[in-house]
Amino acid sequence: MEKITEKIREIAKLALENGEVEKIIGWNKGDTFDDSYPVFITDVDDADSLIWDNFCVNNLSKYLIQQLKVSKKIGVFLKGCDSRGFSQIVKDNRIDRDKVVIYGLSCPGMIDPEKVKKEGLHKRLLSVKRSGNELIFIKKDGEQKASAEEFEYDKCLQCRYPNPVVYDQLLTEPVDREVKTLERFKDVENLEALSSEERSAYWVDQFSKCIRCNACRNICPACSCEKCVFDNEKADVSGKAKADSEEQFYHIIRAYHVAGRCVECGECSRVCPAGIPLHKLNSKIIKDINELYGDYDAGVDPSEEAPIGTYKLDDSDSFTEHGGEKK
Amino acid sequence: MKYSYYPGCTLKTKAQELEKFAIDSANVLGFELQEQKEWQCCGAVYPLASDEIASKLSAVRSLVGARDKGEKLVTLCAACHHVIKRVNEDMKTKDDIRTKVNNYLELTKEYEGETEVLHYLEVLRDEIGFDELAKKVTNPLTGRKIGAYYGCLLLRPSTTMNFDDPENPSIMEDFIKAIGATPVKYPYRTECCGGYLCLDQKELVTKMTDNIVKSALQHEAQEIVTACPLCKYNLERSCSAEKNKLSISYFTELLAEALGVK
Amino acid sequence: MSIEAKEIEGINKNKFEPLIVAFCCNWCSYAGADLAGTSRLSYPANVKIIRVPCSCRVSENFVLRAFQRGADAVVIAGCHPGDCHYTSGNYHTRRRFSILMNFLEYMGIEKERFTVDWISAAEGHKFASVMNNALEKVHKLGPNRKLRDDRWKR
Amino acid sequence: MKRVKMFSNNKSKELNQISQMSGQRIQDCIQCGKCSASCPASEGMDILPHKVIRLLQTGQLDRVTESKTIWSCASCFTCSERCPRGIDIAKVLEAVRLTVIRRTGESRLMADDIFEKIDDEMPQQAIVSALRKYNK
Amino acid sequence: MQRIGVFVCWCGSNIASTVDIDKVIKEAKKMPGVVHAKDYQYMCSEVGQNLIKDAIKEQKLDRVVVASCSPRMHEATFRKAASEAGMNPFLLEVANIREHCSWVHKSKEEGTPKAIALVGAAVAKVAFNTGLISGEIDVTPRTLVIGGGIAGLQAAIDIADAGYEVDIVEKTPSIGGKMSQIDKTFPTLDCAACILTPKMVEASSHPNITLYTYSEVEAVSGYVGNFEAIIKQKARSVNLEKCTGCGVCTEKCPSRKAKSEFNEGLTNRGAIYSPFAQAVPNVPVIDREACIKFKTGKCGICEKVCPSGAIEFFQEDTNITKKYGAIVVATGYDIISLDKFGEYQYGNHPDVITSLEFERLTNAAGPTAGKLLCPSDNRKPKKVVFIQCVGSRDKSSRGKTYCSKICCMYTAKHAMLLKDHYPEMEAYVFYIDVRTAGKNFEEFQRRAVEEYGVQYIKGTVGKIFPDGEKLQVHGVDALTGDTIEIDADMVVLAAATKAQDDTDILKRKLSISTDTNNFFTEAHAKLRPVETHSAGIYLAGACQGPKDIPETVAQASAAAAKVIGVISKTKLVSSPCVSEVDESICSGCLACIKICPYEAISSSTVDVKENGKTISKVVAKVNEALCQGCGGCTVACRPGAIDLKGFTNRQILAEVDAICR
Repeated sequence: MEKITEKIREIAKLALENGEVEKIIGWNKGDTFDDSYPVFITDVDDADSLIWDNFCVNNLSKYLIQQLKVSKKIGVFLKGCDSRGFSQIVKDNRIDRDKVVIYGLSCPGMIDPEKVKKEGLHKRLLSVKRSGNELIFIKKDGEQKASAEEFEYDKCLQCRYPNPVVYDQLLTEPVDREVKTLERFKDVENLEALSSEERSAYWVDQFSKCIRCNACRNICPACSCEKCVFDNEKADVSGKAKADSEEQFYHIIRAYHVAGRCVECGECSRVCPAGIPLHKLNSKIIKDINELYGDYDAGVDPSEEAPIGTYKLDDSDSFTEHGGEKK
Repeated sequence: MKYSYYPGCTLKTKAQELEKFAIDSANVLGFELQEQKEWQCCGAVYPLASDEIASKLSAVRSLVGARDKGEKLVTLCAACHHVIKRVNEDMKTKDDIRTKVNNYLELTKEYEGETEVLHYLEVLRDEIGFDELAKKVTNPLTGRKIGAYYGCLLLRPSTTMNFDDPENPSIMEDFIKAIGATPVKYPYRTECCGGYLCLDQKELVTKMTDNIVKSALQHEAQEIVTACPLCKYNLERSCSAEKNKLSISYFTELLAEALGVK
Repeated sequence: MSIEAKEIEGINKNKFEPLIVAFCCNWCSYAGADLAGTSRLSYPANVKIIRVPCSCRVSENFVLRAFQRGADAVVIAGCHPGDCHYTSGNYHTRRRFSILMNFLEYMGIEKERFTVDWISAAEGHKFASVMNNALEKVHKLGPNRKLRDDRWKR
Repeated sequence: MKRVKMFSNNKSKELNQISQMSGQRIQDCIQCGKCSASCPASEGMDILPHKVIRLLQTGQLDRVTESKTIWSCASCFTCSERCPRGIDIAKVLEAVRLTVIRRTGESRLMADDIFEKIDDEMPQQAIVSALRKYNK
Repeated sequence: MQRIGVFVCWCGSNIASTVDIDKVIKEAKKMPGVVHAKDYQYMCSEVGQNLIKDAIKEQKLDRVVVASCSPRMHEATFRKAASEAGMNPFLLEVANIREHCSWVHKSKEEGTPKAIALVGAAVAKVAFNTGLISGEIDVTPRTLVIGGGIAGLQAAIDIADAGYEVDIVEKTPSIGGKMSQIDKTFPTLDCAACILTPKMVEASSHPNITLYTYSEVEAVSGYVGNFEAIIKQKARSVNLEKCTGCGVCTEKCPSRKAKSEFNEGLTNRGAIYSPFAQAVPNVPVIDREACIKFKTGKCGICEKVCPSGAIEFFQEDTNITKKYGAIVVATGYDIISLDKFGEYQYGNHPDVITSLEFERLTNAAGPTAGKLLCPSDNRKPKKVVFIQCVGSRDKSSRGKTYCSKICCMYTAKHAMLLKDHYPEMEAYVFYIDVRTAGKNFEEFQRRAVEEYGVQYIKGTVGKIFPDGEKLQVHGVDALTGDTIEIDADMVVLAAATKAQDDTDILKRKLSISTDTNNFFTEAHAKLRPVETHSAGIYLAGACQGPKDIPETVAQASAAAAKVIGVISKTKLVSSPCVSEVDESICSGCLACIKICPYEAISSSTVDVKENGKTISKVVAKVNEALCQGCGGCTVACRPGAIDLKGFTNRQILAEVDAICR
């Protein structure tokens, strides 16, 4: 990854120097081992601060919407999942593809600091290096090796698109990792197996934790409205009282609004300060869409019709018995 | 090609030639009829009332047998074919019957009408092909004018049996052509012979069969073929009368003759 | 009157008075409801109808709001697929609410509380029976508490 | 001829059974007579099939159960095949037959009468069928 | 705070008997914003309407709720009244307390609370109503008539006579339709040609009418007043202008295999042919499937013999695009295939024919020059059996469930004509019921029986047994209870009518709807019989359901009147209940465009101020003339930037809330 970091810096420099782009969106390293945060740089000298490491989980595509309002052309680094988010944003007509230069990064899987902490490895930890499927924890007092699998984000273990689906320049060798797609909807199936009482109890409990900080909404590449319906008084659903029904309303509608557009980046769950497993909402809808209207992966093939907003004359449905009358 | 084969009671007693010639011909034509182990009488008539389940079980057992061997089920006797085919349709389409039967039989794998039921004639038409058959004919019955008699059970109800056009069928005529003879189409070939009425409505049956035979004669048929033992019986009793002498035989007999195995 | 209706009458004697909010498209289902009226059919007063131009005008917000404010069941009725006055509206309804129905079930709201059906302007009888069935189901389930906004007294 | 008393279709239990057993909607019949015109066994009948349906429509079951017609039907399904109203008349007649023979001791054919009715050529099929149709 | 007035109608006892009006009034007065509540026996009456008008003026009401019958019944009435009182009509809402309340509930215990709830909902909604102004649309004063049969011709001529341009698009090479094949017409027995051909000539020579024969409607877009249609003119291979219609080519054409459509396949025709002698235009067409030149490259005799050099093998299909203000659909009917009716031996025996074939066989211009002969051996039949309801009133998979309507009458006509020309012939008619509703119809049918001695037999035919040159017809006389047998020479089948096979395609092109039998559906079975649900598209003739000629012509003229009502206006008023976009909220994702069935939404770029800077952004834009107000877009719009006037999110949520009180 160090080599890639070098590459990233050169490319950034070059692009800014020859004016190919006005601005670069990438990651910087913070003080702690796991702090790799997004930066916007316009100054060539800042390029040297850019990094690529095991904690660059943050999806940079969403920033383009705002930044492109003030910049003519932007260079951005995108992982596989990020790139799906990017194409979805383009499909939603929120940014102009031609104003963006995409530097693709094939992603070996990002490391979940929580898992590191759980193992107590974070104490006196300086940095984490990766070679293949092995992690090397470099601490003040020497090194420690471990298998990467155990520390990757759950979503990364499920990742089906480690390589960018769209890019202008790919900075890495494509990686291929075998994916346990069988597990893809395991969470959903477990919930489906419960009784409706149990399910509702589960969700009421989860949503009651919600503090309406809107982090899920802000990070989500599918949540790209100028003004969210929940901020639009005219829509008359902007209630934000600390009441279960309000939070349920918010999360149901949010999940429903990204139906057929969620790119499964799992950022919503990651950024939720209350730790609500929001991705389980989206997975359910994806599962149903696939079953009812055929498999569809948002943000992969721009030419493909999104399942919501289109229809077939002989669609099946989930309410009339015999699954819908054909006509 | 191997098929599960359901003979039925009559073919083991009064209609042995129907079966014998069928099996001999099959060997010539390169397919095998594997008689099912411990088959039971199909009941001869399809139980029309919705509340009769028990009388459908034997048919289902045969269907399951074929299913488990992964073979199509072939029949010869029109009555058996009718019963088994319709019961199979019930198992496919009638949820209540399907559940009841399955509950009763306690099969390892539930039966849902997967088996394909074929009449011997359908095998000749759809699996072998009449053109192929014609090639295999060593002793064509050239010049013989033969009237096919279809009867009821193979044709109706057409939605379930879908054996052929219920009003103007042609499968038997095509068969007759294939074995080198000249088919005679006569309008009564799909009219009922009276079936089981022969037990206590003999005179009615005679009236019905006379119409059929007369019509065949009028169109200059020299003989009649059929696929049903009961039809054959009824028609023969009418033909015993001097006025309408006409020989009645099973289609398999002619087949065997044409293939030179009679 | 239909047998179900009689039964429901019986049940109505005890206090639980369910509330059913029905969104009906103006061209088919609302007209179907009118026909149910003109042919003097009967369905319980618990059903309250809201008129929309097309079933595709019904937003998931409306459905959730109804549940929030104390509806025990919600019905959406539109023209039969292929007969939409606006040619394709109900096809969108079909997809949107197939998804939403499963999703609500996933949230723990019983499927029986949410009905989507096709009722033509000629199907007064169907309208009555759909409403009666919806009510029958609700009576089996009892009042809806899920999604319910407790601050809102009904 | 005797004047028949009509009463609004208060269906007797047996009539309900018949529509249940047959699964057919006799009220769909528009009396076109296709069944009677098609029936090859009509010569042996005292009441033509379409009249049988009509009598059932008006609830006069006894006249049907006492008729020769139900015993002359050979279940050839010609009527069922052609009925423009999609009524399976063969099933209706079967249901009537069953109502009769299921009444205790009203089997049309007793096992021991069979022998005088058969000859040695007669195929088993005929006997089994007859027993199925006439005997419970 | 608004000043809302509530008016509760008794509808005589219709509402009052199961709704406690006083209680409703009492409760209504308590509702937020309500300043006035009154009741009256018949609100829709003049007195009732005045009650509303006066109150609006005196009480200074700015919104009104009328609790009465269905809005589908009287919303328009009351809104008109409101506007006469100087209030914007869209500030009035109707609460349906009759169809949806008093008529479906049995007791005041049930009815009254529900009525109150419904009034409450209406009050809550109306509080958010805003005055709406209808827009205006230009009108193209030209009409497209699809189908050149009697229906299309009648409609076209009526419209043209009123002074407006009409284009007729006819699929076949000539106008005239089914009627041109018919010999005589019931109940007056005047010859079809004598009354049809003049109309055909009139249509072709009318200065306001343009004929597009051998053409089809390829695509239709737009909306009432402003349709745009693409018409595909199939290559005729003969130059319409040059051809004199001398007919030499059709005589000389060596290919004689193709069956004559006009003679129902009873005769053959050349590959180059004119459907019939009186065809309009009288210009032949080359059937390229049958033409030797097109199949082998050789021949070309027609080209050689044509004195005016009109043969043009090189012709290709051409598309014409034109604008129209209104459309009349007059595509007519067809008859079902009889393959599934084997027992009648149609197709097996040449002497079993359909009624339409019988028309040809008795037509002086037909294959037998009007002499009735058996197709099998041209002998004169002695006994002719007519069978009705072949596939009509048939619930089985073989036929159609409906009554074909015309068969009873034309069969009576056929039998009568037959007995009139050949008194010695025997005519039998098998019928299930004889249906002769219509002026002089019953008398006509009885004449066939009473004066001409046609044998009517209640019952039908089981099967026909071909028997040498005879046809043994086995039937039943349901009245005597006899099974009967007739040794007929000819059998005529009254095959069921059906909708045209391409109905579905046309339906999608026009976005109008069809019923379960694939006939086009009218907007209202009783009150709007010739309109469709799509404004500006009208129906005429059998494409809307089986019809005889008088009915067809009547409906055609009715459709014409409706059309004239539209195109005679220079401007049309469009419903103001359309979608509108709030550009400040719209993100320009344009999900709404995909939903809209009318292509009423497009994207546009606007400049907006965002934290100081002016930036240009893409937003959705609604064409109010195209928008039909279904509201699909409003749901597709996640932020709720697009809303539907008259049914806004606020209004509907307000109703929900009110109902849940």
